[in-house]
Amino acid sequence: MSELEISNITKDYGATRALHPVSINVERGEFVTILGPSGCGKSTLLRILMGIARPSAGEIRLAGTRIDPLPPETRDIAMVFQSYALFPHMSVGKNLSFGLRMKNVPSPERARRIEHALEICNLTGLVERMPRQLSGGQQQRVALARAIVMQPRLLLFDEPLSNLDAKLRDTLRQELVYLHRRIGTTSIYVTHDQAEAMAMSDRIVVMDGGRVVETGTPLDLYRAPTRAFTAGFLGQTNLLTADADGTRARLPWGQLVALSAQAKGIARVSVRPETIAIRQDDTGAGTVTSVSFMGANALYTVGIAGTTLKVSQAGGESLIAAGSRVSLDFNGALHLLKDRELPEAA
Amino acid sequence: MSELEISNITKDYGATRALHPVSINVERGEFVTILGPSGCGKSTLLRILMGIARPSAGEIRLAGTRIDPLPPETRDIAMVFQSYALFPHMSVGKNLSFGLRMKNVPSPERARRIEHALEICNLTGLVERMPRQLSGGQQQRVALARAIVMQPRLLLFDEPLSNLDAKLRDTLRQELVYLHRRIGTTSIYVTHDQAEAMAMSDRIVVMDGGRVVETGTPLDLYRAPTRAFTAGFLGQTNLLTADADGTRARLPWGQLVALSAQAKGIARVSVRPETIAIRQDDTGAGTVTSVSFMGANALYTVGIAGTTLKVSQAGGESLIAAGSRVSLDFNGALHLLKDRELPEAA
Amino acid sequence: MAVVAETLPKARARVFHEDDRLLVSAGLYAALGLTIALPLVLMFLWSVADGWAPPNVIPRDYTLSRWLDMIADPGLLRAALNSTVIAVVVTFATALIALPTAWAMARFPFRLKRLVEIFILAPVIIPGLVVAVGIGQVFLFLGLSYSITGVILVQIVGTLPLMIRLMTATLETIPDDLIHAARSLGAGTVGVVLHIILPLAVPGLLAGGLLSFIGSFEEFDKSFIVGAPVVETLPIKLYTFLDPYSLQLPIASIIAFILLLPALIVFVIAGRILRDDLMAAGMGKL
Amino acid sequence: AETNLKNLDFDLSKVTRENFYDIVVPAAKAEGTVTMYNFAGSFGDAWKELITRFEAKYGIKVEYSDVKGAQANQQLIAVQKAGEDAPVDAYFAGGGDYPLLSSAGVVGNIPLTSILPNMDHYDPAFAQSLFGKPHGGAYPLVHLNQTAIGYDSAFVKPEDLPKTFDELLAWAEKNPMRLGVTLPSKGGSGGGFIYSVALNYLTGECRTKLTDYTLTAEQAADWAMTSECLEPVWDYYRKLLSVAELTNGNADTLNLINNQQLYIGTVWEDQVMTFIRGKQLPDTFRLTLLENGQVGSGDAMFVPANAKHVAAAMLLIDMAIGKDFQAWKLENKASRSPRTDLTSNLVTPETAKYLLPSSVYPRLSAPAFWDMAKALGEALDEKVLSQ
Amino acid sequence: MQAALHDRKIQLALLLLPGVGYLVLFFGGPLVSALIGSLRLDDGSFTLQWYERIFTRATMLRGLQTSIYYGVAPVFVSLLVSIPLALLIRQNFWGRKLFNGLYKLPMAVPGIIVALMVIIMAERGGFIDRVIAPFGVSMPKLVRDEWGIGVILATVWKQIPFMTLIITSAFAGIPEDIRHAARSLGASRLNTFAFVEVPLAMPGITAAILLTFIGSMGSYAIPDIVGSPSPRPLSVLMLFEFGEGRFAQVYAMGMVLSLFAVVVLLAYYALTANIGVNRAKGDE
Ligand SMILES: Nc1ncnc2c1ncn2[C@@H]1O[C@H](COP(=O)(O)OP(=O)(O)OP(=O)(O)O)[C@@H](O)[C@H]1O
Ligand SMILES: Nc1ncnc2c1ncn2[C@@H]1O[C@H](COP(=O)(O)OP(=O)(O)OP(=O)(O)O)[C@@H](O)[C@H]1O
Ligand SMILES: NCCCCNCCCN
Ligand SMILES: [Mg+2]
Ligand SMILES: [Mg+2]
Repeated sequence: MSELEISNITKDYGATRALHPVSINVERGEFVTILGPSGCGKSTLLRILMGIARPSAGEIRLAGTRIDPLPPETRDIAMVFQSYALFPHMSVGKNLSFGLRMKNVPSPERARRIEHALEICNLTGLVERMPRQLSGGQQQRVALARAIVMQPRLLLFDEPLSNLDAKLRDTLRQELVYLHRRIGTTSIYVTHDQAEAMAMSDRIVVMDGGRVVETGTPLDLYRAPTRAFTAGFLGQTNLLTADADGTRARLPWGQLVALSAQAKGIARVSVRPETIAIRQDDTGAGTVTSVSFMGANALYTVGIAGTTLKVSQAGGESLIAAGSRVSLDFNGALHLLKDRELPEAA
Repeated sequence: MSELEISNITKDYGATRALHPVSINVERGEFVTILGPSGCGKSTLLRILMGIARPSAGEIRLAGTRIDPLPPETRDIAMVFQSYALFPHMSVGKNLSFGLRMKNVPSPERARRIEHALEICNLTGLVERMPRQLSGGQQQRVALARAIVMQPRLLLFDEPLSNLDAKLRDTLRQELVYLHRRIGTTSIYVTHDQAEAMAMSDRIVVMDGGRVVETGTPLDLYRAPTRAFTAGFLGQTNLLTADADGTRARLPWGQLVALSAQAKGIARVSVRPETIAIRQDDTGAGTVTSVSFMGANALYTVGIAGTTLKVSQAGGESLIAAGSRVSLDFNGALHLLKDRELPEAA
Repeated sequence: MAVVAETLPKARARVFHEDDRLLVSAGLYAALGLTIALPLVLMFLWSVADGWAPPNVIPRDYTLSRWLDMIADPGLLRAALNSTVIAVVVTFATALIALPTAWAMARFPFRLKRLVEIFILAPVIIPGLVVAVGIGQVFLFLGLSYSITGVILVQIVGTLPLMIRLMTATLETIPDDLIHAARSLGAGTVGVVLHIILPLAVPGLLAGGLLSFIGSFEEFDKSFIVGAPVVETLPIKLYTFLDPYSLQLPIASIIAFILLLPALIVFVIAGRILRDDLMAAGMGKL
Repeated sequence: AETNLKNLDFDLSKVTRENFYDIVVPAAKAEGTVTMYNFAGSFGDAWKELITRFEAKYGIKVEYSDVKGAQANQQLIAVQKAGEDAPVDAYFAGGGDYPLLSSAGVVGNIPLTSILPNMDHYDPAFAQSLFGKPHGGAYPLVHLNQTAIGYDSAFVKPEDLPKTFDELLAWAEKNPMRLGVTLPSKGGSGGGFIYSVALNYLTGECRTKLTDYTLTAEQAADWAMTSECLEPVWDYYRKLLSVAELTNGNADTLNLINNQQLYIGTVWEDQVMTFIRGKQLPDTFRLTLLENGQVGSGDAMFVPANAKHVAAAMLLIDMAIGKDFQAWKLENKASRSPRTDLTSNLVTPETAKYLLPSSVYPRLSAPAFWDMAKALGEALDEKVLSQ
Repeated sequence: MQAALHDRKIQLALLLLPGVGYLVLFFGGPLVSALIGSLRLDDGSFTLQWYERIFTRATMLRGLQTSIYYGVAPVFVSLLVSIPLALLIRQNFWGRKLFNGLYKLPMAVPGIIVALMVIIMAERGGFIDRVIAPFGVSMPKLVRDEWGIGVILATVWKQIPFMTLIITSAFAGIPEDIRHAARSLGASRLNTFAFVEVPLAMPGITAAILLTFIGSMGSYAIPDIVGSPSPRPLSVLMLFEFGEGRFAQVYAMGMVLSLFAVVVLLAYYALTANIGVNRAKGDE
């Protein structure tokens, strides 16, 4: 029995179906990210878990108990909102004690838990402040502290970092990971940022159009996605069709590469830009059409054999100028996609 | 004579100085990015260029003519706002024709230019739509089209992509680069996103606290920053002090490395995570304290000789587990920073 | 099994359900019927009742003669026409006067703003009678008494505060960037006002215009003291019949209807275009 | 008398009852129009009747306005002060307003009662002075009214009908909250009633003071507020109001009677007729007067000193006091006439039962003294109601 | 000239001029003349007698109390109706849009007509009385009654839409997430309402309270018609004084009423100063 069992949850808003039957199991202590583009139903699912929206069908069990009919305040779940949703009329301390008072936690215990949460979230000294007197990052941490002070069975995060700027997002992402490691609360984290998902999660659930597309560890999903959607959404990729002759397939520039699994005929594969080596070569078959310097690496687009490929060059000490002829080289195994067709553009 | 000459512009808001004398030259057709953290004065500078704020001192010349005393409507400058600032009561077509009508461009010419702008910005078919009927990305493109339809001498962008989600930001960033290549208008682009700045610009002006810190091409600034601030703001880095003996310096793990310039005593250097090679080594001096899988690479923090270093491993086919002992190896030349001190944390 | 059955229904009952919707509807509309529709219907019955004494719950005999008498009065039409013309002029003039000031209130930070705000609110606070009597004396001196111009001028004192407040609330919602964008696209001050500010101020202008129109159409105290009986508006013409000391229910009911009908019609029509948040911001925020 | 009229277009001093029409009619026609104010809400239909007749006879257009007495008075005073022309030529105004209007110089000095042909049967009691204040004929009443006790005979048996103020109090004590007394400051039937109570209970010097018409409004107010004389009045009211309903106006009292909540109330005779005709009172409603008298009054029509159409105004007033119109008014509005040749005998029996019976009227009609009544009303508020 | 127009201070003055100037001229002027008038005898000499009358006459003193009572009591009753109503109409019930337009109708009904309706409906022997008479019950006294219930009913009837409109907006201004956050932290609906929603809607609610208080304290048609003949509120007494032509007294009473309203307003500002946010935006 998993800690959280989401079984065949659907949600209809009038005629539109926001969630097709969705089933997800989360183990105790796991940090699971739900990743998907805007509008794919991530928030809807979280809200159903929290109890502030009701499912049209399906059931949810937390630690074996069915919770979907329960009102939110009885669910033992806490949530960190994208907007933080701090109570603007309460100080940081009051925000933190609110939930404990609602659950009638006795005063000394309350003080102890608040103290602890403040410390964990680096908020000591800010107890008296009002939310509007805090920076975005501090507000974010208060929202987090307010949730963990409840010591819930399940923690939900709805894109909690998306309102922060890049630098701060990086810092807080790190802090969140440490925090989870420390308190170990089972967590579901919603985001549309693949970097965030990969950096933080034990497991990623990829969603699209109200459906679960694929589930796996960040590594598995990045390296061996089985769906074009996953491949394209988790980082950059080249979605290609290759002629397979059983164990090997031919890439557009003619190279023959081993397949991870047997296939014959048209094989659909995803080739990551960083798995292709690029080399300036006046007799090469490809032409660089653009170069983007990204700091730690350079990103090229290369026209070759009628297709355009993205190629990433780590370090990129010496950039290859646009217009140069290049030759490409893939090494590794090709992972087959299970989609029937590839999308028009990645 | 540069196309745009910004000379000693200062701006005071009451007692606070938002801009210390700032001077920047921009060449004809150049795409210059102003990069800096929130509140460093980027928008203030843009607003002064546009004419919607007035400088406290200094002067601005565009194509040789002094423009700072002119009202905005007579400057040949167009701006793309962070909030898009589309006129909500006008259709896409009306938004685009507004400026042309204000400048009394005759009707057939108007139609031609709008047609062209729509096409360039991939907006054909949306002329009749109202702004609220467009997605964020589409709104962004309309804002852009509205600016370029004016065929201004100078285009200003104030964080035009910051309200979009990661995936869309990538796409539009690309489109903007292509567009600039096509129309060639001199452009100033403001952002606090270093990846954006590096991927797009001919030249980056790094600002901090109302001052220009450093100026240079993305490559130069990334590889050989002269300020700790630049090094830290453009991508990840390790800011270290090293003992220099003239031509070489000793890194924390003992390795002796050549310096790009002569130095003696305490040398301040910036070491990029991707320039350090990491290798699992049971006898190594370092210990991995955390691992983040980032897709195309893995990011480690390594404790070594009393300091904590960030190390990036490209590809990262086989991740090194946290807790493992590792040895590090830097190869390349160390670039000296010219700061007196290093900041506490990068 | 039994445990589940026990907890489920209780939890379900706590949320707003499809069935409650009808109940809420029924309750609200019943309340509306009893508190608004019923009094109006009864008032109408009084206006056509030919005697209505206890124990009759509804009148036994009816007559239209009072209505006919009332409507036959040519003065009524003249007063209605006066009222309409005055209300239209007042509405436009109020908007015109209010706009620049509202712009300043919405857009300029300045030190005495609170004070100016209170001053603009003051006509709502000070009893109209005091202002009217004071203004009556001044107007007599200026030769504005008993003229349509005088009535219009004095009514604007009453309509201006709300219009300024509503317009301020509306103009506050226009992002600075829109104006900057317009200027960067070559629009001067006139262009910005004409093409950006005015169109975007329309919701506020509608709300303020509507309230000004009704406010003017119904205004009694000030118009009466400044204009009556030389300038007769509908309320001036009709309030004599509503004199509390000699008020006859049948006639008062007719008058009430004549006074109310235009306002009600305008209100119902305008209910669709009025934006609650703007109204609230203009009227409620202090 | 020397004239204070500002816009005379004919020689007023030459006008006599005999040559009136010869001089005034041409002058009035030359003026072409005449503006009239009516202060009494319930009199609109009567004036409409008069105007129809007037316009038909003389071809002079009447601009008619209903006004509020208090405001119109203030308006005329202000206009007079400002030296402008009056907006009105013939003003039907409250009888009690004469002291206010005359002291402000608003009333045009025209001896109307001496020169209007239709005033040849005018009651001498009102011809030269009104309630003790001389007006030289300039402020003639054109309508008399009477405060009274009204009752629903369906509930009050003839043998129980109070005939004196003491009996009224006794009746009220026996029938709590069935008697309605109009608050003096909110309706003349209440003001008339309090003055009548005072007339009933005051004697000797106190009564002399009470009926001293030379007192100004302020003097009356002072006396009412301070004099011991009025103790019996306050005492009567204290007892009465503990068992009676104090109402918010004449109409309020009548409305409660129509609702069968009150059986007896203080009323105006003419207003009762209006309500009867409008079926707002039961046809069992009857009137009476109490012994020692109840206040009778009247309202005047005058020409303001700065009126623009003096001749036409005089002509209109002349027709208003004409026997035909006065008879019509009595029959339809229970408006009594200051003409000595017009009595209730001329009224149809159907109307007569709603008028005061001739056994009490005019026998028990006492002249009004509105400044004093008002003073008593304010003192009542202060001494009884607010304690 | 051009330069002058660029000066922010001059721009501000020019923009404020139409509205503020108008009010100074046609409102401030008469007000000042009223103030002066309230301090003068007929012969022009200074006096406080008109104010003295207000504070020494029992009728006037009780009138002032009554004014305050007629200002305060309806506000409480309106709140009792408006808050639940505001909560109900934000639900998604059938016919909501129509209701939203209809419930505001009383805002367009003049006070005197409201008073008329009360007489028709609630007067003893009136409509309701007649309806319930067959059941052997009768209406309590609601018109002319000592507690001014008729006045309160009529005033409340007129106030409710206004209050509800403002309170609805105040509640609508609270982000949904905040409510959800409270629920997720274990607060029941009721607790969420009491500890989160009400405090957050408070600025809107207090503003509504203040404006309705000021409005009903100064109204006279309703208390004049359905109020008790004694005591009468200052506003009604003021009208009476106007009828008597005692303008100085009218002015003095108006000043006292206004002063009271202004003091309440200022007290409100003082109390809420720390909550208030400066709404002004500035740019060049
Ligand atoms: N209250 C609602 N009524 C109708 N449709 C809704 C409602 N809430 C959400 N939806 C629809 O359901 C779908 C899923 O929405 P949801 O908010 O769950 O997306 P999301 O994945 O959280 O997106 P984002 O990343 O933009 O937050 C969308 O198509 C949305 O338009
Ligand atoms: N109107 C103003 N009045 C006072 N200070 C201002 C004003 N506008 C900007 N500032 C201050 O000037 C400084 C620079 O602000 P600016 O908006 O130019 O920063 P920025 O670099 O654009 O930041 P961001 O990335 O957050 O947009 C800040 O400290 C800001 O607080
Ligand atoms: N809507 C305002 C209603 C004012 C009524 N005034 C009546 C005055 C009677 N003298
Ligand atoms: Mg979402
Ligand atoms: Mg900015």
